[in-house]
Amino acid sequence: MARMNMIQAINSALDIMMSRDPDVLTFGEDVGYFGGVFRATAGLQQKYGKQRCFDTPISESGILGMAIGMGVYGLRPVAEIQFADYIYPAFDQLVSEAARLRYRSAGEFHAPITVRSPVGGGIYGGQTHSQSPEGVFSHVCGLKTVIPSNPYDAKGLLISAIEDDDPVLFFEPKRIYNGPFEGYHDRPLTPWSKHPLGEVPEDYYAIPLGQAKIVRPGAAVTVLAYGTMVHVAEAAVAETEIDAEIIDLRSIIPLDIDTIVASVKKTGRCVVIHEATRTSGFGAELIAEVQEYCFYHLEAPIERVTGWDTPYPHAFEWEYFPGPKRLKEALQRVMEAA
Amino acid sequence: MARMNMIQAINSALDIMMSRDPDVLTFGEDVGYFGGVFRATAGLQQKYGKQRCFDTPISESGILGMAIGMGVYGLRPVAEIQFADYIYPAFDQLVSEAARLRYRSAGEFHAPITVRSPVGGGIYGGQTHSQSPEGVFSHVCGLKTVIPSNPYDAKGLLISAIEDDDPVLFFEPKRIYNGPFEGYHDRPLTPWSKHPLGEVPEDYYAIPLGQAKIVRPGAAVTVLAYGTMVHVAEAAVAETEIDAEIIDLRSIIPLDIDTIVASVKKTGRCVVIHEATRTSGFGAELIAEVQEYCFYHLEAPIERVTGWDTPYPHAFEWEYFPGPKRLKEALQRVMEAA
Amino acid sequence: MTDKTKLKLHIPEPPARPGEEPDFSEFIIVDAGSVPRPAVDTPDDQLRDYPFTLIRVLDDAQRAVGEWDPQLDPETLRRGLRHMMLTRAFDARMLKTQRQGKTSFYMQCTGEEACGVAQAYALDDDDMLFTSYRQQSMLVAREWPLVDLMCQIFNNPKDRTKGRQLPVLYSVADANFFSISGNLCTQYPQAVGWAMASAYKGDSRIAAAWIGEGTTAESDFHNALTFASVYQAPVVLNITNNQYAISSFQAIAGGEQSTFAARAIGYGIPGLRVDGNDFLAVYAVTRWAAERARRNLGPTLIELYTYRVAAHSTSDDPSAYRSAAEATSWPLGDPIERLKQHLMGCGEWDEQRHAALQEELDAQVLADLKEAESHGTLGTAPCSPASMFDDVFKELPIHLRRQRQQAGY
Amino acid sequence: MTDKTKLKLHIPEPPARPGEEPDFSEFIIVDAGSVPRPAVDTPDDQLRDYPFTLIRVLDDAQRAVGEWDPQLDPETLRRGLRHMMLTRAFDARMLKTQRQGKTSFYMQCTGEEACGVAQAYALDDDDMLFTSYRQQSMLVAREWPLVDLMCQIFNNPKDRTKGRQLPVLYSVADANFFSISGNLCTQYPQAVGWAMASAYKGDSRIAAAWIGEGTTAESDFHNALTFASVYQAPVVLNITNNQYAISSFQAIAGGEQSTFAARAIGYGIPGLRVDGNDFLAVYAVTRWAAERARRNLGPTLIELYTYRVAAHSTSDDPSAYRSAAEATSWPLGDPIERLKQHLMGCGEWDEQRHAALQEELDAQVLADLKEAESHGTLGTAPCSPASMFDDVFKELPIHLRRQRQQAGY
Ligand SMILES: Cc1ncc(C[n+]2csc(CCOP(=O)(O)OP(=O)(O)O)c2C)c(N)n1
Ligand SMILES: Cc1ncc(C[n+]2csc(CCOP(=O)(O)OP(=O)(O)O)c2C)c(N)n1
Ligand SMILES: [Mg+2]
Ligand SMILES: [Mg+2]
Repeated sequence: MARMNMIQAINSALDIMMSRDPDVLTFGEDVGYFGGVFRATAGLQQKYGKQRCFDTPISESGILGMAIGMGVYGLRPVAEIQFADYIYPAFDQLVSEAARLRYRSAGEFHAPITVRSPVGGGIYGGQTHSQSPEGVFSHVCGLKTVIPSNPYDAKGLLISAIEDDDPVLFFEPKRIYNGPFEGYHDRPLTPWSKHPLGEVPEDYYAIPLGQAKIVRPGAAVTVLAYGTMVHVAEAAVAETEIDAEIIDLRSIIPLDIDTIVASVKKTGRCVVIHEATRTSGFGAELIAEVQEYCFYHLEAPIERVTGWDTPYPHAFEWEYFPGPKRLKEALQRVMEAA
Repeated sequence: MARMNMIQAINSALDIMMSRDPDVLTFGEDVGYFGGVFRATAGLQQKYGKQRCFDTPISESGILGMAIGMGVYGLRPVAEIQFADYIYPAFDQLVSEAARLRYRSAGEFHAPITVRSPVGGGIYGGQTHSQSPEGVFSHVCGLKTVIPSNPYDAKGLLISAIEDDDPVLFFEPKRIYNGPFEGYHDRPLTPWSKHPLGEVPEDYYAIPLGQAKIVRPGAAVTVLAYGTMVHVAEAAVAETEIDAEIIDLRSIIPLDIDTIVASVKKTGRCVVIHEATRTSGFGAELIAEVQEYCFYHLEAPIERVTGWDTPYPHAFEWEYFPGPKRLKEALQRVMEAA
Repeated sequence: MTDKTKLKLHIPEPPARPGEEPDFSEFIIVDAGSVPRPAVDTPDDQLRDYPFTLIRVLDDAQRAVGEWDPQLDPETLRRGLRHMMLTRAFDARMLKTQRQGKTSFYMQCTGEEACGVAQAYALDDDDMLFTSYRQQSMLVAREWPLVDLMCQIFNNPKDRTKGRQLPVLYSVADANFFSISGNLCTQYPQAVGWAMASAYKGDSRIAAAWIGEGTTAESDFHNALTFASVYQAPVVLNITNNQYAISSFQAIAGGEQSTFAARAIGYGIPGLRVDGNDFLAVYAVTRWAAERARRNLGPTLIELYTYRVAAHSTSDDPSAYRSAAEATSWPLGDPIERLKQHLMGCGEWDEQRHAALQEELDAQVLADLKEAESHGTLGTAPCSPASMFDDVFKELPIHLRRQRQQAGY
Repeated sequence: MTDKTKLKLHIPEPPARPGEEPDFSEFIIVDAGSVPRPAVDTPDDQLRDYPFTLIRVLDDAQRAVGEWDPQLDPETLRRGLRHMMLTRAFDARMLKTQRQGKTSFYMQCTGEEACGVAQAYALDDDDMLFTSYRQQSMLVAREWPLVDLMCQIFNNPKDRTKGRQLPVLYSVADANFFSISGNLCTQYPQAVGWAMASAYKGDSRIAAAWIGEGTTAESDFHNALTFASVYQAPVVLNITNNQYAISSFQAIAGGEQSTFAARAIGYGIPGLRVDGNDFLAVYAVTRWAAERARRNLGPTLIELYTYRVAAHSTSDDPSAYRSAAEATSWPLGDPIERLKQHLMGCGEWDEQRHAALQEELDAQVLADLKEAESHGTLGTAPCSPASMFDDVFKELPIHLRRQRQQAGY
């Protein structure tokens, strides 16, 4: 076992997949010689050559158009979009092409691409380096979306994403690259090296997509979270007396609905938390499903704790960020409800 | 009063606004001399000159980039995207620019653009002429989204959209351009000329954005619908004994939440219907809000009747389309629920 | 401070509208045979004039002249004539079936048959084609069964796209013919990616892609050229300039200020402009570009100058926006007629054989149609909707399984 | 069937990496004064060589030579020198405040000061500027108060963007300076739209837009050029080629196979390539393009060839990807030094005055900084978050009003 932070775990997943399969390539803006602005591809060009890990022009739609073509040929490209805020220029290639190709050709063609991109705020990135666009993609049939919350999962899930024959979006919460950020920006960050989930096998292992993980079992209320918010939820719950069950969704499409439903049927209460803007965020879908499947078990309205419906404001990111305080208030409300 | 179908009503709104305000322009692919593939701009170039109604290159992102620049200058451009399925190449200009400009410049600049685009299926358009992408845009703060269900509303809402100082998406359900389609493709369509809402004043009038309309008052269950689905809902309810209240949302952002909540508190039951794919569609947001505000009034889980989570398949559009049959089944289930 | 002129907005206008005389006076016809054929390894900076001329082989008397004459044997030319005529017969027949309500939609390529057929010949059968909806002639040239295409058009149980696609949006992996997208231009950068993958693998297959001149305005056009240039991808990028998008004439796409082939210059890519109704010239130019790609000399952009004789699609009526007499007054003629005249001039063809061939092809199409119709037409016997939930993902996830159950399958 | 060569994938490589000797041998230096100045109404097809040369006015001895010499009076040149030096002093100081933690982020434009200042002079004050994040020198040239910019950088209560924007993403409507986007290239087609609106209204104001060479790969570059060409918009489109994106050198954007100015040719737009470190040449070329736009002769694309001396931003460390000695070995020198030498050569400037000016400017920046800091720096005294919900829409809709209440404002 090695100690890895999330970047190292991602790098290790790429390294292993590139060494196992010559058809795995990785590319993106500043990804080659430099190794990526977050260093996720550091050393890979040196190790595998510039044809397997290379820089691309600054054209997100070109990057994904090229990746799809490579996937059609038979390669397994892993593209990096430097920040998820810059995935929008590539929206058409993702939605109209990657997501539809297998369907429209009735299985004759498909594009097994993986798109890695850092999401989320809390790093003083301002409104164009902080967004969490997963909700938008969850509405697009044909795309899978994965959001890991720790190095161990990141590696195992990324390996599964690369091996997956469908297009997979792999969103990396950049705030937890270095440690499990709990939402207190004024406290020192525990590095992953001091956290059990920073223990990552150096070898190959895969974590199947579509399996949520109960990170804290509990009986009183179910908290549905993914990415950074898993740690916020753990911190918030630890600061209360509430016996909450925290579920880390890990992938939102496919969604592990059975684990969610079983939990809420047990607890009778549910709070959803995500960093993305509130309206039509993935929390809405979770609530729609939970109330449908668990209606008769629910003791209180399901609450959403989310980013506000504004861009992510640079100076006020801690007013924006849905931290432990807001989650605790929601938990309190939900517990007090009739 | 004149008799107008929806295209004529839209054309009339454009005509009136162009005659009232020289800063109103309209453009898009085939919009100029030809008058648009659905004829919504027919006659406007001839009447107002080719500088006020013109053809554009086939570049949806270029069209909206240009429109935003014109809006910044001080014009009120109305851009047509030929089919909403082709709005994705322009996604970045809408999300990163139109929606953010006022906020990021703290009000120094804004782009009062209107983007008209036909949505929805049922015209044998296949998967790239049938989509309903409103859900995706509802997650983007800074954009307003309007979806009219009849000629009278279409004209009054489009006039408001053009007068609005925020960017507005105006999605036109193309299946009801000619008449109030109720979901029975094998029955003759009643033309708008035989429908009271096909009576449209020739003069200026505006319908404020953000005001839903109760199209059928009822006490037993609330049906939330917009666009084509309003007519499907009316047909479905008429075929049952259920005293449903049908609400036509008319705009989804801003949402008339108070009207919705008042209705569900009264009926205690709710069904949401939309043509878009199910997962993370706008129905999810409606359910999330309704269960939060009306939890203690709800007698049954809120149901969603939607398009399936697949592309819109050409040969099976009537298997895909959420017609009266599926809505009636849902109403039945909701009424029978404890 | 400068002198301040009142600015004015320029909106391009076509030379003629309905009711007016067709006017092609702006179009400069370059003499056949007058443009030299450079070696395929000529650096792009020596080719910067090519986008502004027009490569032609067949002269006004339909004789093959000049360096670009590919010197194809008569057998191949007769085959080309057959495939062009078959395409046209197929188009005519399918248009009829649409009018009869047997399908919802159809798109002809009338006038553009030389582009597809000659290009298919100039490429190898295992080269990958990323076409638009108007290259059915390439499938004809690759001798893909018309019955199969018809079944797609009818969405019947033998439809390879399982009823999911709009008619004519074929997908024929077995013919190395990529699934056609309803979204314009998206396949252009994909073809570049495919070509890069082929190069990465040390393969020898190249890619080729097609769009219309109207589509050059899409973002993906620029993406494709940028990536093709940076990575010197072995790809042939084609623009069929049939002078119209739907109702918009080519100036609306940028054809007033420059040529579409000229877009290549800025990327350091050779841009060739060819008479698209000249079978021999199209073949020669495509062959040149393909050879360049195969020899690791990088991509080429080809503008095929032609004229869209028919409507854009069955949903379109061109009499609303263009002069009805335009098609017949287009100075570069009809590609089938021109190849026919050429072959006759060489003593390799005659009116009798031509009439017989026409009859044979019409009969073939009719027979194929019978067979295809026997499997059903749109609405009468569609393939089963049970498969409607398949292929969204490789495996059916739980939420789709539940939706399928709800739908009753 | 063709001879089948094994294909191979080309990946561009820079001439030198860290630890290697800087190598600019591929860069062809055109003699100052050698490129003729065409009349502004010259048709674009007579200008197709311009993208492949380099317009220079200052020769190796920093004398102004040739037809492009704009013959600016010494007063203007001294003002130019002042504004360039002020920009650099401002940059140096703000970099320091970032290192001190008073702001989160900063971006310098070291080496590129001539581009911004000379271009600002060549345009009129009411022309609309759509810049990237690296044109702070234009605000300096338009004499916008530095204190105002600093307050934005500190997100303090006087920040015009109300704490919402990343530092340096200014918005200064009063200076006709458009809100800078964090998304690359989006402002390019917007500038075209603005220019079209100005033309539509019969106004006399033109628009100008800036991107870096890396950003030319974005879709919106193509959109802007297409629309500018089709509608002949009165706009000056600029590419600052500072040879680097973040770590990627210009070949990754397409600079290996062609020049960035050459992209213009395919759109029928004149493309000029200018020594970006030559204040006089930048002024002259911009003036030419602006005049063209003003006289309804259409858009121009300008490539300003320069070198990014500093890091991309405070988040970047260029020693990881390029040779440390590159900046000093860049053959076209430093724009401030060159204008200084030029003025001295004309007898209009001397070392003493230069030193005095430097001192004055440093003092001014420091005084401005004091004032700005007195209003607060990032984190110490931000403007109130109560306004956080404003300006998403013109009026606060009900759902945002409720969210604001929930947030406690
Ligand atoms: C992204 C996108 N925008 C718009 C359309 C609608 N559309 C279909 S074909 C067409 C015209 C294309 O013209 P051109 O590229 O010249 O091709 P041609 O039909 O002449 O072969 C348009 C606008 C589309 N299919 N996709
Ligand atoms: C759409 C988008 N993609 C990526 C980025 C990240 N990014 C910011 S600056 C930059 C490099 C830009 O290089 P260039 O255009 O040469 O401008 P320069 O910084 O050299 O002035 C990148 C990749 C972004 N801001 N927006
Ligand atoms: Mg065309
Ligand atoms: Mg640069």
